[in-house]
Amino acid sequence: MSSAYLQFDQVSKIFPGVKALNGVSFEARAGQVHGLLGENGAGKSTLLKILGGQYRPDGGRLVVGGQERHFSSAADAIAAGIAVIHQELQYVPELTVAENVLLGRLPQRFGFVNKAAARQLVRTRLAEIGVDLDPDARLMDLSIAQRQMVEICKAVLQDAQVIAFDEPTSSLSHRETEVLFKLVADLRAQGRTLIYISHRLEELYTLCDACTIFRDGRKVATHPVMAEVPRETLISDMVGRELNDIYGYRARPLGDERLKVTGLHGAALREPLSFSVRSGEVLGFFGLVGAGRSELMRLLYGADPRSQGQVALDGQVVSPRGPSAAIDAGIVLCPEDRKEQGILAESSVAENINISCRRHELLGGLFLRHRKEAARADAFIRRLRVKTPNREQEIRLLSGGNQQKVILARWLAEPGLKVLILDEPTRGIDVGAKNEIYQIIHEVAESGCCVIVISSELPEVLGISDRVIVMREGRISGELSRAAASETAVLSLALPDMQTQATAQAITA
Amino acid sequence: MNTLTTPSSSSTSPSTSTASDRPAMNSKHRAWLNEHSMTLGYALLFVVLAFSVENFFSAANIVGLMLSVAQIGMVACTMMLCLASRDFDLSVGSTIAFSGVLGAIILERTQSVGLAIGGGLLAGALIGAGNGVLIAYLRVNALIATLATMLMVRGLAFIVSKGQAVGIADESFISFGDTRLFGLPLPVLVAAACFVVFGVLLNHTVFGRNTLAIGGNPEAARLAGVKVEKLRVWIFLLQGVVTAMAGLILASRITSGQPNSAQGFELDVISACVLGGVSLLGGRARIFGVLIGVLIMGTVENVMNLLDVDAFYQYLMRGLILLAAVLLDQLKTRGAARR
Amino acid sequence: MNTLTTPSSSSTSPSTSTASDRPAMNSKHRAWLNEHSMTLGYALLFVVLAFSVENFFSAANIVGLMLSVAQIGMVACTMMLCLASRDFDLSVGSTIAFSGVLGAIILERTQSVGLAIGGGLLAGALIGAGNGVLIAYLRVNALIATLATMLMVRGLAFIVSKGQAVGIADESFISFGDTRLFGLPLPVLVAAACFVVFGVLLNHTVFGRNTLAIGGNPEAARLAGVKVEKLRVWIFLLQGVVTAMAGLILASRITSGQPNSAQGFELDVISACVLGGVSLLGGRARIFGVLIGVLIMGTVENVMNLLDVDAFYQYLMRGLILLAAVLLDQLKTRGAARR
Amino acid sequence: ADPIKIGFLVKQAEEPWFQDEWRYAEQAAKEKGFALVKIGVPNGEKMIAAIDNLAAQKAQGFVICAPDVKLGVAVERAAKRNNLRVMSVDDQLVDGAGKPIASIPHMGISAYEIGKQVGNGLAEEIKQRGWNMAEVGALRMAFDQLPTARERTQGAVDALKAAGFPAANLVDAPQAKTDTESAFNAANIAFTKQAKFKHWVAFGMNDEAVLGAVRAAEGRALREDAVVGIGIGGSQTALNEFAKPKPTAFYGTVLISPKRHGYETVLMMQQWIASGQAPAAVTLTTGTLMTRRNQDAVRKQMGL
Ligand SMILES: Nc1ncnc2c1ncn2[C@@H]1O[C@H](COP(=O)(O)OP(=O)(O)OP(=O)(O)O)[C@@H](O)[C@H]1O
Ligand SMILES: Nc1ncnc2c1ncn2[C@@H]1O[C@H](COP(=O)(O)OP(=O)(O)OP(=O)(O)O)[C@@H](O)[C@H]1O
Ligand SMILES: O[C@@H]1[C@@H](O)[C@@H](O)CO[C@H]1O
Ligand SMILES: [Mg+2]
Ligand SMILES: [Mg+2]
Repeated sequence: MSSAYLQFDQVSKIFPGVKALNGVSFEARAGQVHGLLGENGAGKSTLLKILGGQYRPDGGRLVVGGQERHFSSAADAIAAGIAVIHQELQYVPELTVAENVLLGRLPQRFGFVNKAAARQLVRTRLAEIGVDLDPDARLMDLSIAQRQMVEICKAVLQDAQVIAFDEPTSSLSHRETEVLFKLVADLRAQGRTLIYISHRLEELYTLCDACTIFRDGRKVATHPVMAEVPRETLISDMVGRELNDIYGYRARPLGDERLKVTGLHGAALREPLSFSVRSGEVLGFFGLVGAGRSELMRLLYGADPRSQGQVALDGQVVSPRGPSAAIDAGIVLCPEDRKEQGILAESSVAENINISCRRHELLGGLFLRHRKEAARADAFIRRLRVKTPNREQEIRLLSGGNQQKVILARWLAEPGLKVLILDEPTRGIDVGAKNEIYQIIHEVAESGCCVIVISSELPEVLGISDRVIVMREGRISGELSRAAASETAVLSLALPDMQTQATAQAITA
Repeated sequence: MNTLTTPSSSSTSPSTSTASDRPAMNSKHRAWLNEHSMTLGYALLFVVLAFSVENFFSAANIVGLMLSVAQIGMVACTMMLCLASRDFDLSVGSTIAFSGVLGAIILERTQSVGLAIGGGLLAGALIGAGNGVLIAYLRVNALIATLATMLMVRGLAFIVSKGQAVGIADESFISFGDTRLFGLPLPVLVAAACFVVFGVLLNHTVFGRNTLAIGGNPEAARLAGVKVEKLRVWIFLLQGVVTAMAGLILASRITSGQPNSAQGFELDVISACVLGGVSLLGGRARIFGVLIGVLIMGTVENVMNLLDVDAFYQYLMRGLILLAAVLLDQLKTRGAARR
Repeated sequence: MNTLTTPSSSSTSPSTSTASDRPAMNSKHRAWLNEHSMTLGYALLFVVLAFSVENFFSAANIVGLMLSVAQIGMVACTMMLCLASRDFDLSVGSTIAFSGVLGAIILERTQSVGLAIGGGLLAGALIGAGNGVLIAYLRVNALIATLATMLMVRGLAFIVSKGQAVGIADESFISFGDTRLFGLPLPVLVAAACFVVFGVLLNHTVFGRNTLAIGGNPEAARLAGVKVEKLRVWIFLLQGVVTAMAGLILASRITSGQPNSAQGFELDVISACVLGGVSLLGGRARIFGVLIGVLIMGTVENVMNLLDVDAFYQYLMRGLILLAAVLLDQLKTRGAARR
Repeated sequence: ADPIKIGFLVKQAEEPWFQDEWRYAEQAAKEKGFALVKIGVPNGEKMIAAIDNLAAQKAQGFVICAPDVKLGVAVERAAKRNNLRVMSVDDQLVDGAGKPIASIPHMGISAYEIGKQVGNGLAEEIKQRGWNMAEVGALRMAFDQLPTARERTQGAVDALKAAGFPAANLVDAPQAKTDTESAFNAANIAFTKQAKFKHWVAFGMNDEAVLGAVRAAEGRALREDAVVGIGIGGSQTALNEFAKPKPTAFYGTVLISPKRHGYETVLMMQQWIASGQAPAAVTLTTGTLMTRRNQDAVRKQMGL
């Protein structure tokens, strides 16, 4: 086997109020995929930002290919053969796929961009790695998944020796994930040094040769042979406690039909859609990327204009005309894209939690109750184990997963809840917190609410739902009870018609 | 209704926020410095000037200084909200002129101070609401929309006054500009009241918080139930009313409604806000910063006049001092910056 | 060399982009409309005016119109870059005045046209680079930084000229302002050249694409290895040089360097850009749009004078037409917008 | 007693005219040994602030050219409040109803009168050249937003009419701003509209406006033999034109003496403060038409 190509030696990074990395050392070998795991806020992304030249470490050394390196900018890291795919996607929405992929190194002649060459280059290389994207499409016109794929291609096409992936699959679904896995395997075969961060253990087992586990900015353990590490060890290393059944599903008696959606139609759907949810029910929505799940829920929530259809709650037509009307009716939606639709980046953690639910407790309908708000914020920070120095920290300074927790808290804090819609709620969230969120989902359901969970993680959908609706290309392609919802059954409903059952089985296997 | 609002006790597991104490202290200090550096800077400047510039630290001069920034101060309060919500308003200068002219004309025709003030404020409200509707509902770019209103309102001011200053004879109206209470002229007290009211509005009400929210991320705010469009209209409407009030006060101080007054006023107000740390990209505003920004602007001018600085060199000095102020502010945030 | 060059078989599975063809067609149409609606609108306006306004469609008037927007046009080209990179420049008006004055003074002292032009351009370059350094490296807010330079440079213009217009006697320098080539005055040709050069720069060079990138997402650009700070300085430097050129041309047209010329010029230029679809939030710019924006501004003024519109009503009309232009533009993007 | 300190407030500090006024006032201050404070007051608000500021620095009186004559009452009140003596220069202050304020002494010439001198100068030159008035267009460079600008041009119009100039031949060219380029653009359009005139006369609020008209005329091959422009101010802008090797259509400018206005007003004020002797209620000065030919003589006569 090759020797360690990349070495972190006692690397530390301190932010105001947070010791993000505290003397971390480990090595990654060429021709291997080295997994990084750890709770939200454990310091994984910070490490990659140091590797990518975005941050300078406050202590320690970085050795690449036997040479000690000190990067003062991202450009330095790129020059040293390092490519990083960051957790927060970093693309230019107004530029095309080709321009984004080649940003910083557009092919040129006397300063002029050789557009044809750029387009051609990107088209062929994308085809080679099996990604089907139009090089001329602008990023702003693509779905998040597609943007994520562009980011991946940008890094991969740098032909760097070291490639680091920070939760690349968090916004991908099966199709792209499959492409990505193939890509990672190919890169490994070429002898590249790969670092791979994910909260999905299955994924890590599939891809990684070795792994290092972080907790609170420290390295807890390095396991040189991934396959030999039991799942329980990983979890307890990471969370500091045992977790048996992370879904913690509890059967519960379902009440009457509470939410009824009839003939809802809007821009991204192919036909009017109808479904209903019973009181106390957790309804899972599964589908491939672009299947229209988010779109459907946005129509329900009034976030996008609907062309027809109605929404009834407890037998009364509510059909909200906008999010604020929906919230007043007791319907809330936790959106899928936390950066664009979720966080108020400049505001504090407390503010992000209280923004909506505070309206129930105002003095004279106008003035805030600071103490109540602070108490609520602190309670959720504790309960969801949000890693933040205090509730006044700006949310943008939190790690990705912790931001997600804060946004979830915003909706869980809602007192008049009747329908809770969660769009990819556990995206980027660690196992421990996932478990906590599933607990809350069950609690909410037990209190008589309807819970709708959109997820692209099949095990998750199957693990927590009483019933699963599967969507495909803007239509509902099927509905399965918990008992009937096997992976194969769900996938065969989700995949395009021409795909055979066999493919579904192949993926599941 | 459910247990969610009172988080369960199971969650008390020994805290995830493990930050050691030292850096936390550090960050508190830094945050404090961050919050107050401008104020400290201004205080320092003030002390230095008090000792070095003759006549600066006298009751008469300080009152004069405050009076000179009273209008800017009032409008800066609402401009702060406007910028905080990621908007922009170029029409305030024209609105000042128009409301002053209109008030003077109404006063001339009806002899009623009440009608004059009411008319002026109503005009301001309509202009503001118009801006708001254009920007929030018709989605016109704020720069262009308020540039258009700026032109139109200025035109109206000229048209209704036939381009002439409209004299004001009413004693009670005029006296508003120079009556003193507790030694302070009324305009200064009104400006102070604005700072208090809008400070409370920004920090202690839903209105203020939602304003920051739509400035920080309009889409997220909308999905969180904020009625973005309505709020925007309200912000502009408020801005219009306060600006009209400033216009009426100015008219009373200069005993006439002047259709060409307050040209370039918008830039002064926006600059004061930005100097006070309000972000043009929205989502960030501090009323105290705005107050300091306004005072800096006023002090610079005051001192240059006290020192009899040549008109041409005043340009140079004003530029230099602006730069010095932001650079100072920059210096201390340097460490705190991302890298 | 590796498997990457031999496409893996599994990857031929049909696409991650599931958008059907119909909407794609639709979106092409829409994009086209989006791209050209302003142009179509202007073309329509032009034809209507040509038929309805006497003297409008005459060679003399069209040339006059173009001449009246030549300076704005030149500077709008670089302002477009500046806005596209999410910056802002208020100092252009002062730079026009200063470079004109400086050029005139140098000419007076040395009688050398070359030195005068060189000196003016160099001054512009320095002012621009100064802005760039302040903003890119010292991270001063662009509004405040360029406001400060605006004041300082205006002050310098007054100081070096002692507040007086500086006469230009040199025939060859003056003739630049009114020489005609192919029936078009040189300033118009220079402006046209600017549009071509900066259009190419924006769309076909790495410089231009990186400019859009840092405006669209500075962090992404930096992470991709773009030298953001350096690029910013270059953009401002270019802006300074082009503005100085405009100032020299203006001086040659009015046969003197006037220290108080071009006040408020910055707002005109920025408005023309925004009207032409350049986003103040960066990342979006089209040279053609800017051209149309500049022409709209010039045409409105031209036509109002041709029609003898009263000065006071001109304000009203200018505002209304600005609004009409953006509302029209808004209407068609309505459907396309995400909302 | 405190040393004498006198303020000199002017509406457009950047204008050469006011720079000159200040310079001569400074000269007087130096000669007589009192302090002079010069402040630019571009608008009413700044004007009030400046008066307060003067009081704060213990001045005893000030001379002012206010941004608008209707600010008279405001000036009067601010002066009274601060216990300052005040006299006006250049533009006479009026009250809300438009009547001159008696309690404020004045030295100057009315804007309308300057304008009339321009008009008379133009009429005279038309006669000199033997032009047929029916073939002459009169270009009024208009900036009616500014009261003085309107009054000046109105004076010129009235004088031309009085000399028999046909009202129908008056052409307005509204400037968007007060600079030369705006004047150029406005004049250009006016020439386009009114191609029928063989000859032109041009006037405006200042030298810059007329210069714009002259340059625009040259662009249409209308030169010094076909156009007569007379400006106001006698600024460097005008002198530059006169200094050109060949005469241009910038025929002349009405010069008023900044020396008298600057020097004499502060002296009057000093007298007032020192000995309580108030200046005459109104002192009128006159303007003189200065042309290429008589420029040296006129400037000498004005003490420049
Ligand atoms: N710029 C910053 N300023 C202040 N604190 C920061 C900053 N960047 C990161 N942190 C803090 O450093 C810690 C580590 O963050 P990091 O993003 O590395 O976590 P992570 O392991 O990637 O978590 P996740 O799984 O949620 O992505 C967190 O507590 C985070 O809040
Ligand atoms: N920002 C966007 N711009 C253009 N089209 C979009 C955008 N977002 C989604 N779409 C399109 O809308 C349709 C439905 O997307 P939607 O996001 O609702 O799917 P989804 O099932 O929720 O998938 P995902 O897992 O990506 O959230 C798809 O055709 C998708 O390509
Ligand atoms: O403003 C003018 C000034 O320019 C000078 O011409 C004298 O009179 C004043 O009214
Ligand atoms: Mg992370
Ligand atoms: Mg979705």
